[in-house]
Amino acid sequence: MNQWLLLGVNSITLGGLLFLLSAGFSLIFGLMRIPNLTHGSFFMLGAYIGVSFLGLGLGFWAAALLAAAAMAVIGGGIERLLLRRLAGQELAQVLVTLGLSFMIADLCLMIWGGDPISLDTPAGLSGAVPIASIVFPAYRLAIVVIAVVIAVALWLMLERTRLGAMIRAGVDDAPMARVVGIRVSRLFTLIFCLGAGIAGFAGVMGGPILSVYPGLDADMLPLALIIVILGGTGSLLGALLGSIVVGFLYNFGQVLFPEIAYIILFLPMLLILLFRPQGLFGRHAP
Amino acid sequence: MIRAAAAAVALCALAAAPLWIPGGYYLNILSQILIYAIFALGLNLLVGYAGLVSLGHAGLFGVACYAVAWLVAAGAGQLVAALGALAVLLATTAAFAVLSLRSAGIGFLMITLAIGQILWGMAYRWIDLTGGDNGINLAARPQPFGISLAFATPFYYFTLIVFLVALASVAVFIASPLGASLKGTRDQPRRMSALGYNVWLIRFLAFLFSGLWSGVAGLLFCYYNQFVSPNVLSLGSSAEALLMVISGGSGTLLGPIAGAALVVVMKNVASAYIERWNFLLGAIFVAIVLFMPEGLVPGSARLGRRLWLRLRGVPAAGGAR
Amino acid sequence: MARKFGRRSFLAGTAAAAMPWAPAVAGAQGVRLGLLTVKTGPLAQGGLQMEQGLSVFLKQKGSMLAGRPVELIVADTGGNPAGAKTKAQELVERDKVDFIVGPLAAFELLAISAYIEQAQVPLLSLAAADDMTQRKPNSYFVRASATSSQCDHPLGDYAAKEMNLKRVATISEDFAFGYEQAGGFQRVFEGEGGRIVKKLWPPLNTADFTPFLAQIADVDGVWNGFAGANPIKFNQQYAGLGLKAKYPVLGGWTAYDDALLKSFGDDAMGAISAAWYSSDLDTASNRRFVADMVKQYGNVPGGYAAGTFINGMCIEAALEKTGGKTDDRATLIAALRGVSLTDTPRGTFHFDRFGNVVGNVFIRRLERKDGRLVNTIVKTYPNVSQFWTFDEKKYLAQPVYSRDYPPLRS
Amino acid sequence: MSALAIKDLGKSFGGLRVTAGVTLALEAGERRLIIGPNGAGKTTLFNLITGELKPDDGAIALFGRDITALPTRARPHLGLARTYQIITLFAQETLLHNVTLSLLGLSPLRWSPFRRLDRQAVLIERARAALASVGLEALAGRPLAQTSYGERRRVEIAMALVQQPKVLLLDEPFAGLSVDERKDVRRLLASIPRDVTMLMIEHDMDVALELADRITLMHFGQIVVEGSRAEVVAHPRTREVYFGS
Repeated sequence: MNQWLLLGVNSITLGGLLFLLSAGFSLIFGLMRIPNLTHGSFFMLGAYIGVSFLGLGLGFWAAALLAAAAMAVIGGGIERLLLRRLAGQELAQVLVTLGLSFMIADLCLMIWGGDPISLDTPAGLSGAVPIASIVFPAYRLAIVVIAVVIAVALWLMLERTRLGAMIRAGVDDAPMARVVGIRVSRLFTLIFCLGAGIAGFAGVMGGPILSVYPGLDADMLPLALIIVILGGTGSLLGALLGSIVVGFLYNFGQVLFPEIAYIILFLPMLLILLFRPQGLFGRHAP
Repeated sequence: MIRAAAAAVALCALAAAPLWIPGGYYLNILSQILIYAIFALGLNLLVGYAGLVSLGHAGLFGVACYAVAWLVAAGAGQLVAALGALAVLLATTAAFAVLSLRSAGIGFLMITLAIGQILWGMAYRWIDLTGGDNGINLAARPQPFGISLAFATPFYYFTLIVFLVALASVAVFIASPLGASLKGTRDQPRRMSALGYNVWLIRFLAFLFSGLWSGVAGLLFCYYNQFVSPNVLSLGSSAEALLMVISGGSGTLLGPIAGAALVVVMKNVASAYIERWNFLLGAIFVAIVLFMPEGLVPGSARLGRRLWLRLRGVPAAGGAR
Repeated sequence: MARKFGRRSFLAGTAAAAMPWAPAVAGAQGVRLGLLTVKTGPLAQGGLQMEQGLSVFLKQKGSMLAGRPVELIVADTGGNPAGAKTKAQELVERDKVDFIVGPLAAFELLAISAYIEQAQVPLLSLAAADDMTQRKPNSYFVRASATSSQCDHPLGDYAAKEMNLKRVATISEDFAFGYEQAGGFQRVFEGEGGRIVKKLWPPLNTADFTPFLAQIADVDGVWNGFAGANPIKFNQQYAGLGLKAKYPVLGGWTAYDDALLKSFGDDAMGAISAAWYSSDLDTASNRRFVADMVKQYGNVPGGYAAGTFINGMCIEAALEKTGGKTDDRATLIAALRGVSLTDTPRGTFHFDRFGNVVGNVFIRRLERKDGRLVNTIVKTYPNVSQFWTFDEKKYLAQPVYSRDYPPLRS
Repeated sequence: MSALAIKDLGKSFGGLRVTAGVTLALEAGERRLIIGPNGAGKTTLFNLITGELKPDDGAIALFGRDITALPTRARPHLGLARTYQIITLFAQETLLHNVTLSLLGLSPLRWSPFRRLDRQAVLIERARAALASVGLEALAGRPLAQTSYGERRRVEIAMALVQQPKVLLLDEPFAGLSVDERKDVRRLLASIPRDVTMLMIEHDMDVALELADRITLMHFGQIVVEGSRAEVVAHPRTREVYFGS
């Protein structure tokens, strides 16, 4: 009984972390139609930058926010200098995003070395919280809260602000948005900053659970892809629900079907692609 | 004329490689380039000519690799093993194609990625068949017509012959009516249906052809390394092949070959001198996108033409249109 | 930079770059040493330490072994089998090395095994694949570290006899290194009356171990065989779920390697591990080795650095036996396998007839001393063979440890 | 037997009915003009006839054969060809290659992976002749991307004609053309053999009416009026549709 309760709670908390990972990916993919294969690298680089800020004596939250800011700047720079020229050129986008991920991976190895680095759980959240018959790490529960806060903030921004209206218009029909005078190119840069920033923030938030190590990028990127495929592209709600579905699939799948542990996420992803290409919650096929 | 001459020179240089490349080590590197070039030629049929970007082709490369190693280990003769591996490969490719051709564009890419990852997972977990991460050893290379391929030079010639057959077959295909149809389905799939073409079947045939050469490359790779492990099916391997095609110039005959040479040389030769070769390789990819987004081969041709015109005193702009 | 021994001198490098096919010219009577390691990608952590360990050794020797100058050539395999094969060929055919140290991973070793046998170059690897010195031996292979299961046999003994554990769950990555470690632990532990109640196998790229940890209940202890960066993640998550307070945790050498200590927080405190090397060991050569590693790289060495350091010692000892000669490969490998050393960073050891080490295995407890984490040796099993106390013939007649062998008793 | 017979054809997108109960019959050799305001469902009707859209209900028959369930690709082989209002050609290829592709679509040769396309003299000559018939022979070797809009319209028509269709669907063949270009295209359409059945969507009544035998007026996905030019113009519903009174 405890086992199932623990798995259930963990499904939701893992979903929270995965939402932080995939929200930016989904926004970028939805608005710009760019499969950003650098997203895992953004997550890892953010985490490493957070490590350096922590090393300077900053607190956990300050380090996380500064890492997010740094990643936003880096992401914006990448969009301005590289991706800007490649609108509609899928192959060139694949080449440049993969090339960048090679560079970032090797750069991290150069700067931070190969040893895994663990981030300490922030003060005040290092304990455990009793939930019915189990205890659960407070920090993981806090991640759910943060994910919800970010989801709500993003939702408000998308639904209630002028900027959000412009973004939605851009997602639905970029050429039309241009015609009605929305500066889509500035919007793209902004979305890329936002997406990279959230990914960097997620990297730091994941630190106390996943630690930071070379190869973290490659472990994370497929998860972001799976979430966006399962949830449906370009919608925030899709990313959120997709994350929670992946959380549940992952937790219960590993226990119930240990024989297919290696493909526990890719098999559902394939089935969705084949039979419901718009994703579980999406309206349009990618 | 110039093209024919250049092709003749390249062919002579390749045929005489054991004479001008001293030492088996560099000849082996050249064999590896040719093996990856066959792989990239196969992948390019889909990526470049069908407009279908696959991130799962290492799965096909790997299936052929495993099939031949497994069959030889199970006691089959080399010829039977090779033919059996090709049969397994084509069956796998057909299934792969039927599933992934339900979609195009990003959907196709994601389906191929998922299937590739599933094949990779199977290589790790279906230990009875694959040996898990310990892999399978291939006891010996084949001996076609009694000629041993154990050493670098005969193996190189064997690979070169297969490479030339692959190159010729792709060249013939691209110039054929079916090749033209394939390019049509890449540019205007709906229009092609309205013109009377069976778009799905054309893509399916191209997928089989693409899978065939990817798998043949896998066979050669298995003969070369005499070892196969799940690494060959990894997402990284699929991405690497795709990078070869795109960096060299997708949709061109020679592009994938140049891309294969770039990646193999960076990984195996440059890495002996440059500690941060991985960073450099990434930087080269980014630079290619910046300076010749169409890829190395067409990009160099364009720059070369411009340079030629400038040398002859023709203003660069006048030469273009 | 301390790395200067790690690579060829800048001049040699550029000369070779200008004429890449020119086989690098050997120094007067230089011994050429090739290091197959991983410097890019996820495995670089251990790979960089391998280079550090060998560099420290050569620096201590002034790059002279048995009166001959030594040239070290480092090759980066990229951490994949095909890369290992190509780089092995580079070292053998282009650089004409006399010895190869490395590679790191079992799948790299298995990919080059047949080639090494054919090229007849002595290979000193840290890769642990059991069968390389058991059912599929290679006559040019020497392993001074340990097989996968070699440390876990005594750990099983210790868990049953000294910790009095009865019911243990095992968790390790779902691949051969995990199976072989877990198999070794299970066999000895169950032979001494313990019982493995659950075997958990998270896939290699598992981000969150919680679904696996959730299945652990009703045990006395948990054994883990993680490697690379996973031990950090595992111990964080294990402690986070409150399991650490309930069930003591044990692990193989890679799970609590000394080089990881700086990455662990308090989460791992109290862990019992079995290792063939421990920086805590008090021998003259180890004190000097640890001091040099800390001085030059700021790192307390773990198994990867110690492994290549000890490999260097073996090479030196072999060269001294052959009078510095390397031409006769049969004599050379015989000399290498005949090496028996007393003062090494891992203490006394010699090789068995398969070229695998017979030496100490240390049982350590992870503790905090003077503010930093250390593995304190609590018991030493001397002269541990890869066959433990089993009869070699009977041992080899059984299959290699795998996911399902030994089976879980029901 | 009608050349093209459409019965009770219906199509909805979501809740929006774009075609409802459309029934239409074209006799062999008939030239029919379809008119109607934007959004009347004219192009949707074409897409249903070619199979690019699947109808929700109703049936389509070509020379008495029910083709409702037939895939798009099979219909050209039965003698159905069309042009597009929004030009969808092969921009990187030459004009000759564009027309050759159209011709190849009906030839078994299209499955050959061995022969060289550029050596299929018969095929290429026919394509060249088709280009000549629309007055573009001189531009045969030019990439399509380097031609004018009017030239592309004519390539569209050449591609349809080269398939020697029995039923030809023309979707606004005069759209966006200059006065001179209109004349050329009109002459071109007038020269199509009389046995070819033609269904044409066109807003430019002046040019279109000369070509058409009968006119069908569509509005909100339904056929409102059908008859001769005079009948349709005189019909009160026509005024209603166009003038809203």
